[in-house]
Amino acid sequence: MARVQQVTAIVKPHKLGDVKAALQQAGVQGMTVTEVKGYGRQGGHTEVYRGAEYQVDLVPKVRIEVVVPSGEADHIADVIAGAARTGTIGDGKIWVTDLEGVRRIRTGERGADAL
Amino acid sequence: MARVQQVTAIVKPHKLGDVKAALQQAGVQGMTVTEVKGYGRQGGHTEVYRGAEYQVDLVPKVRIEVVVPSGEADHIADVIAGAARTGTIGDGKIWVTDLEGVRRIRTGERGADAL
Amino acid sequence: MARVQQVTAIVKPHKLGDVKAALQQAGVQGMTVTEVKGYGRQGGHTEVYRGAEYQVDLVPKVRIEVVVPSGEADHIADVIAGAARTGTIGDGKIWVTDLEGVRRIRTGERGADAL
Amino acid sequence: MEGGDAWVLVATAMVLFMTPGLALFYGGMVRSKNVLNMLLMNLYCVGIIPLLWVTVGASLSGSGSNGLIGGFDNIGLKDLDGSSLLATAFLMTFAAITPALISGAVADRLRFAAWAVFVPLWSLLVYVPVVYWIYGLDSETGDLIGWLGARGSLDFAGGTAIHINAGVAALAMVVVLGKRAGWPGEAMPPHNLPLVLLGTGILWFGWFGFNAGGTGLGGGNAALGATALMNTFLAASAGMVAWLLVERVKDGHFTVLGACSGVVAGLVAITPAAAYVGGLAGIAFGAVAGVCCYSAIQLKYRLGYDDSLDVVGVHMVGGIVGGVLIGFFADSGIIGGGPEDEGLFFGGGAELLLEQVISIVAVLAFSFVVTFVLAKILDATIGLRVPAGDEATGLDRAEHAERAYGGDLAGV
Amino acid sequence: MEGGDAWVLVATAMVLFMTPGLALFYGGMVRSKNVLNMLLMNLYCVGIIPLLWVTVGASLSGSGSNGLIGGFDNIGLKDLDGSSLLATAFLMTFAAITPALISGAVADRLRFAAWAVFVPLWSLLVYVPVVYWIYGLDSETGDLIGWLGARGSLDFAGGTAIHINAGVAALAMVVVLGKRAGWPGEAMPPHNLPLVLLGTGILWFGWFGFNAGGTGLGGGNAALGATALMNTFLAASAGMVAWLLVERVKDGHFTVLGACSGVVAGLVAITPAAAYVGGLAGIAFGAVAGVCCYSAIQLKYRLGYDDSLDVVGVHMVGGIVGGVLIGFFADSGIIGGGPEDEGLFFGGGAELLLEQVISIVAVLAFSFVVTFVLAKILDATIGLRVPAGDEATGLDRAEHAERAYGGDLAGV
Amino acid sequence: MEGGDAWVLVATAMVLFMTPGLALFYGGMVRSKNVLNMLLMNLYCVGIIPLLWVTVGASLSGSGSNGLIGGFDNIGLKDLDGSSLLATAFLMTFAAITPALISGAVADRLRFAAWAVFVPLWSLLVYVPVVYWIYGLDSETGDLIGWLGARGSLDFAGGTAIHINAGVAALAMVVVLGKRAGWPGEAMPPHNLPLVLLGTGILWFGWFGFNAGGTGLGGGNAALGATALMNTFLAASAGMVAWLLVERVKDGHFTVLGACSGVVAGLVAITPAAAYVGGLAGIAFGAVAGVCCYSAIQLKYRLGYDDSLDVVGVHMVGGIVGGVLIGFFADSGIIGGGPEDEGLFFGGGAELLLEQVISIVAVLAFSFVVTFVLAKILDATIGLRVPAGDEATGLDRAEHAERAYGGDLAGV
Ligand SMILES: Nc1ncnc2c1ncn2[C@@H]1O[C@H](COP(=O)(O)OP(=O)(O)O)[C@@H](O)[C@H]1O
Ligand SMILES: Nc1ncnc2c1ncn2[C@@H]1O[C@H](COP(=O)(O)OP(=O)(O)O)[C@@H](O)[C@H]1O
Ligand SMILES: Nc1ncnc2c1ncn2[C@@H]1O[C@H](COP(=O)(O)OP(=O)(O)O)[C@@H](O)[C@H]1O
Repeated sequence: MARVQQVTAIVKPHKLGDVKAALQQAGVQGMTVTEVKGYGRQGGHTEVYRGAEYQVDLVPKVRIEVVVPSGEADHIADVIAGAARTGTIGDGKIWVTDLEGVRRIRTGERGADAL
Repeated sequence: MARVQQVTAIVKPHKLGDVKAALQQAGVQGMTVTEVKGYGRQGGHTEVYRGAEYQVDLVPKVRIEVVVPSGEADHIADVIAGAARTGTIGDGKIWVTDLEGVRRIRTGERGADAL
Repeated sequence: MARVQQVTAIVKPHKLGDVKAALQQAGVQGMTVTEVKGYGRQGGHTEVYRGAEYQVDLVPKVRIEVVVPSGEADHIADVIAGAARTGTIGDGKIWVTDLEGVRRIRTGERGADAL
Repeated sequence: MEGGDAWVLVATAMVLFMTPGLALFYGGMVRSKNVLNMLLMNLYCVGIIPLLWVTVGASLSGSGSNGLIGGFDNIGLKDLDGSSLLATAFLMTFAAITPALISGAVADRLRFAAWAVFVPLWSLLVYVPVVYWIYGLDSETGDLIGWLGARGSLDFAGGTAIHINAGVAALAMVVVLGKRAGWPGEAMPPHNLPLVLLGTGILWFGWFGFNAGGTGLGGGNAALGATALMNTFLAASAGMVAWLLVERVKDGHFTVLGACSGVVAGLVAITPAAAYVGGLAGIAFGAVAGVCCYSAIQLKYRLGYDDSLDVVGVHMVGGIVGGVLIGFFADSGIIGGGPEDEGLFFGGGAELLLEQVISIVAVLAFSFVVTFVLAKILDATIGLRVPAGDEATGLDRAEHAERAYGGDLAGV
Repeated sequence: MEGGDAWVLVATAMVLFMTPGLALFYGGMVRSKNVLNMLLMNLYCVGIIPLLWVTVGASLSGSGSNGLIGGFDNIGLKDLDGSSLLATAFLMTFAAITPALISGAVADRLRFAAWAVFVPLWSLLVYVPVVYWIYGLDSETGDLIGWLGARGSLDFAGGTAIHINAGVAALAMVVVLGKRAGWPGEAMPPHNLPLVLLGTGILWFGWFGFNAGGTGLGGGNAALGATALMNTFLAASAGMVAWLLVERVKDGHFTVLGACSGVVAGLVAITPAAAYVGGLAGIAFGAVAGVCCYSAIQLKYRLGYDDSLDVVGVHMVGGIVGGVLIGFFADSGIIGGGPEDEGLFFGGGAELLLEQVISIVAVLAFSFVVTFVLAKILDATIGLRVPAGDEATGLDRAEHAERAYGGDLAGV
Repeated sequence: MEGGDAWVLVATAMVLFMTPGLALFYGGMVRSKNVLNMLLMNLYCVGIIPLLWVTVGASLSGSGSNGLIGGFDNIGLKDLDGSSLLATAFLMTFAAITPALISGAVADRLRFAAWAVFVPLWSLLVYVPVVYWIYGLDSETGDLIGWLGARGSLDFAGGTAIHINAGVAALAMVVVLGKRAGWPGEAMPPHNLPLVLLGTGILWFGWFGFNAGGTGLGGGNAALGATALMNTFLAASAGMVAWLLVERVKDGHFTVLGACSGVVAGLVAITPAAAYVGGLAGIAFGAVAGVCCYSAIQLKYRLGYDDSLDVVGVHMVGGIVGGVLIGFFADSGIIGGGPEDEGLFFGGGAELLLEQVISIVAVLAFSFVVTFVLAKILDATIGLRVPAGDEATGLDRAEHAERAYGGDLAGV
């Protein structure tokens, strides 16, 4: 059974600050953030250049990765969901993956100690 | 047994449009896209600045993540591969990961319903 | 049992060159790199614009993904850790995930052959 | 062609160039999702204002027979000889950039449709009268007739007419418009500081034409041109150095944004005085402005108005600094004039200083009130503010259906 | 030094600055993988053309004894006095920017080696004769001798000689070169609109020198300079506002790209007319150009030619608009001239309009045919088109071994 | 106002604009984590140097009674008439950009505090005396009295005084400062080549003022202005084409960075000669400089000094090329002068060439030695180099608490 899990969340960019604050509050010590683009039900938008209209399906999103001790994944997902929710379409997804293990590069610590 | 899986694909940037269209056709409702750089057999290229040549090994790629119901992962991988293939070196990889679960932030729906 | 695994490493941007060289040396044929931002113990920094100070918590990091045959994941993690370590806080994390499978888009090869 | 004509032709091009420069200066400071909106707010001013200016603005602000507003003698460029036409083109660039200055304050949240209507109305209702008050000439005698100019206040290139005027209008606008979502808690750092530096460079370059270009009118006066140029140069330099020193002491760092801000602060302050002071006075104007503007900017956090890019702190305050310092540094030996044109440090009494203060207060009050009312009316009719969702998305996409920067995936 | 000399010295610098400005204007519009190629296509023109110009171009396009091509009297700058040397330098900037205009049409797919050869050949075979036809002087009498100029068509600063000429050459090039892979299905949005705005600002600034700089030659004429400047200014403003209105109605949004495009359209249209029209005519030129160029651009989708950045729609069409409107708005009271220099609205007959049309058609036909043949020859020899793989990779990496933007990882 | 006055007013603005241009030219070439530091190093020079210049620099470098250093007659702008004031403002822009040139060499690793002190000290200890040596006038007679100028060497706009001087000072600085971490093994490609092109465009534009602006002083000489302009233009073009050809042959590609570098190399080389040569000589200066500078740059890898952005290879070497070629191409028919002002190709003997070499060697030696000592002293006191951690982090964040580019997440 995996001792650590990865919580991956796709959220709206302007909610990142709130999510970060909520995670800090929840005692999470670290996370990794990527600027991504999402395609989904939210739909994209139209851009127009010199009269030519383009449908742009990809909208800016932020991908958050947090590695946590297995037991906490669900709680952390709750925390993220709570902070990222605006109630409008496109709020994003959260998923959880089992990890085989994690280590801290600096010290070589493993498992939950590495977090 | 996992009910949802993540299909991760690394493809050439100019094939993203085709992959997106193929996924839409295949009924996929969402995906997340990241601009990445890849190192692989394709090799990089040479840049030259004022006579100084540099070997640049990393080439632009696009990373596509699609979370799907477990049963469909292989089919979705086929769809992506079909759309992204140019037959030349550097076309990329696709891999599949089991997920512990997925939820939709907006509604809290879980599993395949969240997609 | 998974035949391939994914090693994910978060490292300092200026160590990427060293990590790439070390992986090449170790015989790794490919990897995928993403520019990300990390929040962690390292802490952020302060920025100041016209007298207004802002605490910026996210610092630039690089995310490296390497898919490897299962047996090699630990060794590869060692290689990355060795090359990325500076001994100072913020050196980053490495984690390993089991994959259900991997394929090469160009040829359709699967498993370790796809790498 | 006289040398003066050549100089005014070039100066017109230089001041025209300032508006795109201002667009980039401001555009670099906003977040990347709002940069196009900022660029267009500025560029639009050099689109609509010239059309207004040649039809009525130039005439109404030029000459007349009372102290408050000019006449219709020159509407539609009627009856202008070559040299008046050149002067009209030159002054048109000033008319265009003045409302553009305001855009910095309302960044990130104003509906473009409201801006499109605001700019010509504001120009007509506020800018045109104020310019007439300060520079308006008697259509018979050619003497100053605008009530502020006639009383004796000095404003060479538009410290009061342009910078104080636009600065206080910016304040009125943001009072009506309200704060940006997230301000001041959320950090909103500049998205592209090299653009800010570029804009600063263009502004500085153009400001030589702005402040010294007028010395080419009517044949031109080379010595006065040299003085105006030197003053402008020194004030910009001193403004930069002063700002860098203050921020080094207060915040611990020398910054690019600080250096650029100091340049602009110094340039604003010397604008009214460019041809009225001599020697090293430009250094004093720049240094005082650098310090005062830096300090003034901090007020917005205390007073709670969200002047996004510090139009009030830099233009209103910098303009006041320059206008007041004229009361001390004006030297009638430079441009010629009587004892009433001398500052306290150059043998004059307090009269000039008093006139400067009257002029400043009059413009502050008039511009604030009219702008405030105009903003309220626009808010009630068109609506000043974009919907909250659009503000979060960013105005470029929501208002203009464009994106500033497209990466490799922009077309998907 | 006369004022006129000073003005031409500066105007030369201003027009020189337009080519980097054009590079940025175009460069911001292409995708990020091709921006360096675009920049270099433009910059190269101010490298190679001056060398050609001083050796033979200036002489062949300057004066001669027949209506078709000039002589060799001034090759290698031979026998030029100071004032002719100044004029040669000024006109050199026009020669340089003309082929650069074409680069926008062929963006994203032309081999740079082909461009490197095309530019001097096209300049020699197309630009030099066309300039002579319109501006060529009799080496004995100094009268207009080029067959179009002598017939009486008017083109003050190069509407026909430069914009129509380059615009139709662009059309010929893209007909031979073919469409970009993916066009028109795939969206190819501009990668950096702030660069486009910056380029627009530089172009506008420089265009004051382009259109009014000639009024400084031979001592200079200040009133004419003022008129040319005012016309240029108003046309740019009106072009912007017209384009913004059209796109607001048609597409629902005001855009930065639209505003910038309108500015350039207005500037193109007023170019041939800058010193031939007066009053508010500049507004008419700009407004008509804004509407016509917007509409003309849409044709490429219907007709199926891939003019990447709308050189045909803006420069060819804008130039035609300006050339034709001269037939209506020309006012011989401005620059002096006889009844044959008057447009329909100013007491003239249809002769001038007819000459304008003849001149336009002649240049359209000549430039298209010669450019088409030249393009075919280059295609058969050097090859015009990059390999498909290079087009997908992007020309910056494939052709120039460079990248425009390097992030933190650029060196790995 | 004379035409010459107008030209100098504009030229002052143009040369002022070059420093932000240089900031962008250099800023685009560094890595994105150090761009603000580069911009500020440059901008700071137009902040601090004018303050120094008007207080003592202009006086000490202007006129005096010995061959080595000027007097205190004009400190604080004392006793300057309008035309001297204009000349002082014009020359102030040269004083400002000279130390800015050095910044390219020390990129990515110099403490800003050290730079802040270095710039005024270097200007006073190196720039001011060297300028006096070459251009210093006898305060009684008005004749050249500086020991190099009096001997007869020629340097029209600052090839030796500015480019060689700054170039060799850059060498001294990097010798003391040491290499960047990772150099030369690690690739450090330019982070923003469009900025480099923009900077090049601004520099080229401004350089017309730099090289030809002086022809407007004292009433102005139009023919000389035309010659200086044409020479400058041709050298830039030829420099670009030469560099492109060399790199095509050696490296297989035409590059944007190469084209821009060639432009600057050509401009540097023609600087000392702008008003001393005629005909097509500008092409020779540019072409030789393009080839020599390209080659010279490669030396740094062989000799192991880390001149980050090739200040030595472009400015020192380009300046030497220009200074030496004067000995061959100088034509006393251009500006007037005796046989001692003629180069080998124009009837002169080797005297001029000899004087050119003496002048170059003197400046190379003096500037290197004094700069070296100054650098050593600063290193021992303030410390020249940022901590290794700051170098890895990047100077923008570490030294200036700013970031050049902020994405959507910049504020979190
Ligand atoms: N199947 C999926 N796989 C991966 N990412 C997805 C998937 N579906 C949606 N996303 C991501 O989640 C974001 C929000 O999804 P969307 O369907 O627009 O709204 P919502 O989650 O509110 O229903 C998308 O922009 C995309 O980044
Ligand atoms: N072992 C690996 N782990 C992660 N990503 C890989 C790996 N190998 C290749 N990649 C990614 O796939 C891309 C294509 O791989 P490459 O070997 O160049 O071509 P191909 O897949 O056609 O053999 C690479 O650029 C890289 O992004
Ligand atoms: N729990 C976590 N989940 C995901 N990424 C993390 C986590 N903790 C840290 N990281 C990543 O690792 C980086 C380094 O972590 P940090 O705590 O600063 O230093 P160290 O690993 O040396 O203790 C962070 O910037 C972040 O990108």
